[in-house]
Amino acid sequence: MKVGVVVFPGSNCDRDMYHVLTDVFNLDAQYYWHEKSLPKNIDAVILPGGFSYGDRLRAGVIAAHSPIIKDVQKMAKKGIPVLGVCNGFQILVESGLLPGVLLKNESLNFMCEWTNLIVENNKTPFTNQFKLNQKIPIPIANGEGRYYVDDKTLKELKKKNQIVFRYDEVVNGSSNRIAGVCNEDGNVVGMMPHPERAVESEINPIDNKPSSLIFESLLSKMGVSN
Amino acid sequence: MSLEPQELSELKSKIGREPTSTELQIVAAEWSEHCSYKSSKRHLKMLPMKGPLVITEKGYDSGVLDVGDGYVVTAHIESHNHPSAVEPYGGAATGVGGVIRDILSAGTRPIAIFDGLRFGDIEKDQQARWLFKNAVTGIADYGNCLGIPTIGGEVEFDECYENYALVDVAAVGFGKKDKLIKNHAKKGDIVVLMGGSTGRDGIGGSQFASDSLESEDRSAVQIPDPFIEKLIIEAILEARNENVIHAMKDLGGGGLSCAISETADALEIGIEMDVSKVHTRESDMHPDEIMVSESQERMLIVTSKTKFKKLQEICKKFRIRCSIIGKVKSDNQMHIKKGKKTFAHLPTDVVANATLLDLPSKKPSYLKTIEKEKKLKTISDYSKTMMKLLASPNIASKIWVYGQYDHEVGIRTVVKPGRDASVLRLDHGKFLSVKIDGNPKQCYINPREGAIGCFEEACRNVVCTGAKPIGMLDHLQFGSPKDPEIFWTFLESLKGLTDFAKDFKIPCVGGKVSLYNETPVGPIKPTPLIGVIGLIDKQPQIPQKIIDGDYLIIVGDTKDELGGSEYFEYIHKLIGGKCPTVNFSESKKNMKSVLEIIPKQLLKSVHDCSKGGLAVAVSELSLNNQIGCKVSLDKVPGKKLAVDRVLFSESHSRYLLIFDKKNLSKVEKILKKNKTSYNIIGKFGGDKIQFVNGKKSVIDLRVDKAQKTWLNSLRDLVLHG
Amino acid sequence: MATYNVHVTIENKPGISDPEGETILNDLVLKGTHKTVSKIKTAKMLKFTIKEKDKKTAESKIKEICDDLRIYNPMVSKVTIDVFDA
Amino acid sequence: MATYNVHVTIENKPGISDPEGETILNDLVLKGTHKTVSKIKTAKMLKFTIKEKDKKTAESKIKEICDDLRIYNPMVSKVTIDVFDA
Ligand SMILES: Nc1ncnc2c1ncn2[C@@H]1O[C@H](COP(=O)(O)OP(=O)(O)O)[C@@H](O)[C@H]1O
Ligand SMILES: [Mg+2]
Repeated sequence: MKVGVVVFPGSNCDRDMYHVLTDVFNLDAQYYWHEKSLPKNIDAVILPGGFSYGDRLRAGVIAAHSPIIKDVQKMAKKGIPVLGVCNGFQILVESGLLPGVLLKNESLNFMCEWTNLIVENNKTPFTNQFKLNQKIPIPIANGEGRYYVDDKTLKELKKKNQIVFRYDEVVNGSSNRIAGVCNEDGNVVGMMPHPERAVESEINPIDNKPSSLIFESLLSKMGVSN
Repeated sequence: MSLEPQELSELKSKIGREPTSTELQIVAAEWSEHCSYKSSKRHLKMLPMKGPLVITEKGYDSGVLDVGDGYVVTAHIESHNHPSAVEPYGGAATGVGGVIRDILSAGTRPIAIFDGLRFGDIEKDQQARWLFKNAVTGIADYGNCLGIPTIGGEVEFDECYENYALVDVAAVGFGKKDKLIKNHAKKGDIVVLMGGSTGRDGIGGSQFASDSLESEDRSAVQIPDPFIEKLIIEAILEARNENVIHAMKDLGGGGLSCAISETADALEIGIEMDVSKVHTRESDMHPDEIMVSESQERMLIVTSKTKFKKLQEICKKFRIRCSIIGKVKSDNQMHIKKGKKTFAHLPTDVVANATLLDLPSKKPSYLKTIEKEKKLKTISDYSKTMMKLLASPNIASKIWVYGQYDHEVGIRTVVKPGRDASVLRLDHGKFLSVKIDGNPKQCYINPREGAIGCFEEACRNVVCTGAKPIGMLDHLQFGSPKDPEIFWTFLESLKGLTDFAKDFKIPCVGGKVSLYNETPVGPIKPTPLIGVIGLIDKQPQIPQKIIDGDYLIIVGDTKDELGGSEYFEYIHKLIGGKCPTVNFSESKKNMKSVLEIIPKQLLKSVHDCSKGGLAVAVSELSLNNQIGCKVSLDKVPGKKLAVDRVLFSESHSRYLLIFDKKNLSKVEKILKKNKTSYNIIGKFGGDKIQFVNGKKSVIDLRVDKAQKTWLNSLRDLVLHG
Repeated sequence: MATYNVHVTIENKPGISDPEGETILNDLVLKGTHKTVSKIKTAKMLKFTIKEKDKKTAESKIKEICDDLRIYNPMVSKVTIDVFDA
Repeated sequence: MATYNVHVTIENKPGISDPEGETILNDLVLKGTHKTVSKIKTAKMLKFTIKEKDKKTAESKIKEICDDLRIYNPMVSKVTIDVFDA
């Protein structure tokens, strides 16, 4: 199956994501520069982390106007799985593909640390291999990672099962400890933590299996066995 | 910016005429201490620079080490002290940018950043707190945006840096040997400037770095733009892959003046350049300003006319500007024009090679008495002392600092910051271990032994991860070299480093000298900073969880060496005493034993003793693992000493080995075989950190309480004063 | 056509917390001797230079840019636009 | 005693580059259809609420706070202070 990794000026986790997709999960991954268009036959799209346009104005907002986003929007509508990680999540939010907004962390600092996620929705293409409430040890690395929605939207998110991941503990002050959400259809998922940094035991000091399920979920959704 | 009178007459006699104003600016920039190393160069030659793994190539700004299987590692170190002292955010950030471009110049991808930070007493001094906080944010914002992990460093506070800051940044790169840029150029090649626009910011910067802060030119502030730098990195690496770069140099101190003259001199060519082709930020810039501007995020590239098209395409993709500013000639001259008009026309060897000085040196008089110890006040409760030390800014956990740095990006970081050296995995199955260390408190008391100690400490940290040291970077930071006493301390440090490097066969692969580090109240303490690069062939020593019943062995003797220790300086406010010295043969023996045990996978953790001595080193293990320990001070090898000396002496060459009891005989076998001095000094378990002397309790602390203090005190100090 | 300076101030809507302002107030200002300050709010400003036929067009144009390009996120922030002759 | 709103605008001094403003201009605004904008400069604003006996005292007090607490670095930034009745 073909996975597109979208690269914006300033993306910096694109190569990490590509490595994980190809070397760890044997997927056919391909980079797509933000000015290019996505091919019709693509099976999944990933927006990796980084600092697109240097996080200027607001993280993700300038990249959200990139030409390729129109294609991502089309793919999303067609039900193709789309994952945004960290800056990728911020871009999805700023381009209206996902609800909410990501604000500066409560500490006002960039935070790089390991934390635990809780799986709240195991129906998405990136979480179907998890048990509900399963824990994932995973690192975060962001300055604007505090997910915010107003109370009304939060109720909606809960009702429509759009909260995908929550932090096990208070990390950055995000609403309802939300770390990742999906769209109403469930095929577009955004998350602040970095799964690509946690799937190899060599660099994961805790346990690399839970994070790996994020990619294995995608494989299973596509009917590929790894 | 100006030349000294004798330099001016020298220039005149060399070129046989009056220099133009542009020529004066160019030569003043290039002959500044910062660019020419005129005070230090003659002496730096003593350092061993060659070794079986060292690859030398003309015109490299970074050291290159062959790590096998067709791969190379590059490394470099830089400081940005003067700018950081007045604009800590921008100064620290642009410091990162500069050293990264040095790594890039060789054609390798930067894969890690290290930062060594020094400020005044943040407990008392609000200015020091402001400098510290903003320097850390500057490094974080720049490195994080680039997506290069900052994986190690150190932070130290000392009154000698009052109203000042030392911000040192080291970087490591990785690449294929056959993709290294082999700097070369031939007549007809073109000279291209790529990256950000040239503006007035930073004018006079390198001169500024060589002047003391009082007389500084306060307009020399550089605004960091990490986004452009990131695009430059990707563009250059793509251009490298397309083989369109003949030679390359980053623009650092001295701007175009230095980059043009040094490139031409190194490649033995001439360069004719037109300032009107430089893309400038403001339209009314004078040629002199263009030549000496230190605007950041710019690279100079030599390529051929035919390859330029491809380079241009790549730059366009990454939305960065590139302009042809000149051409390569064969006359060994730098010829600076604006349109048809000549502004400077000088032989490159004259510009690039300032006359080296041979400055006088004299042993400082303070050293005569400094090793004499004053009587210490008696301490009744060592638990309290210990808590005080754990909360002290120099010993408290630096998590507030490295927690703001993305140390995971690039997915190479195997051993993360917070331990000893950090470890990166490389693409061919090997691992790289790096640490930087300095110790001005000890270097002040004994410039030679102190410098050797920094070198050994960096080696020790790397050895703790199972790596063999393969290269060293040195950064020599001192006050004004015109003061013979300061210059003497510089020479002593350098000689010490040279002796150690030769004896241990660790080549120096790069370095930097930063002089004129003077604060309003005087020179800084001698502050050499040493980076050591280690290589691990198979498996690094990754810290494993220490559990109940694990054994603790100390390798190496504890001596009566408390001069410059945190115990003397922080607890007793005493500057003086005997500086720890490294016994070379003992040091080698201990390294050898540790490096022999680690690959056998017998150990859970290895940690060295450094700041705060044995007491702090053991506590760090307890706090990192949230488990208690009980240590018998009477078992510690070495001559019999008073308990406080055993606890807090900062003797070198000491390692703590932690392992499951069942491995004891195997561990001991190797230690005995190598005739290493060691002893089993304790066990882990329980929820208290306990030091006993015979039956007598000396220290008794609750782990949870101590951990809270150790982890949070630095943050609390920065945020809440 | 005339040139105008247009200042766009982006700040949090009422009810959305401003940790930065609070931190400056509590950790810097109130720690010192400046007890008469009761509140600090942070905002971001963009100063546009724009050429339009009149002040009103300049303002409406900038308003359009702010909305179209999401210069501010309407979920949490609001903008104020002030036009000045250059 | 009266309450004042004091706006402190912090921006880079003239001649010092403003990479954020440039990126917003070139990569966002000019990429769209809004070609009449020729420049964008970013600034940061702090809005203080302060109680002082008069406008002048409020202004000088805020100036003092900004300098003392190093709210901005005079080497790179300049501040503008505007006082309004609350
Ligand atoms: N400025 C910094 N940046 C990044 N990491 C740091 C910094 N300061 C300290 N660290 C990390 O914290 C740990 C402890 O540092 P230090 O006390 O200097 O170690 P050691 O005593 O082993 O030399 C190391 O892993 C080091 O890399
Ligand atoms: Mg250590």
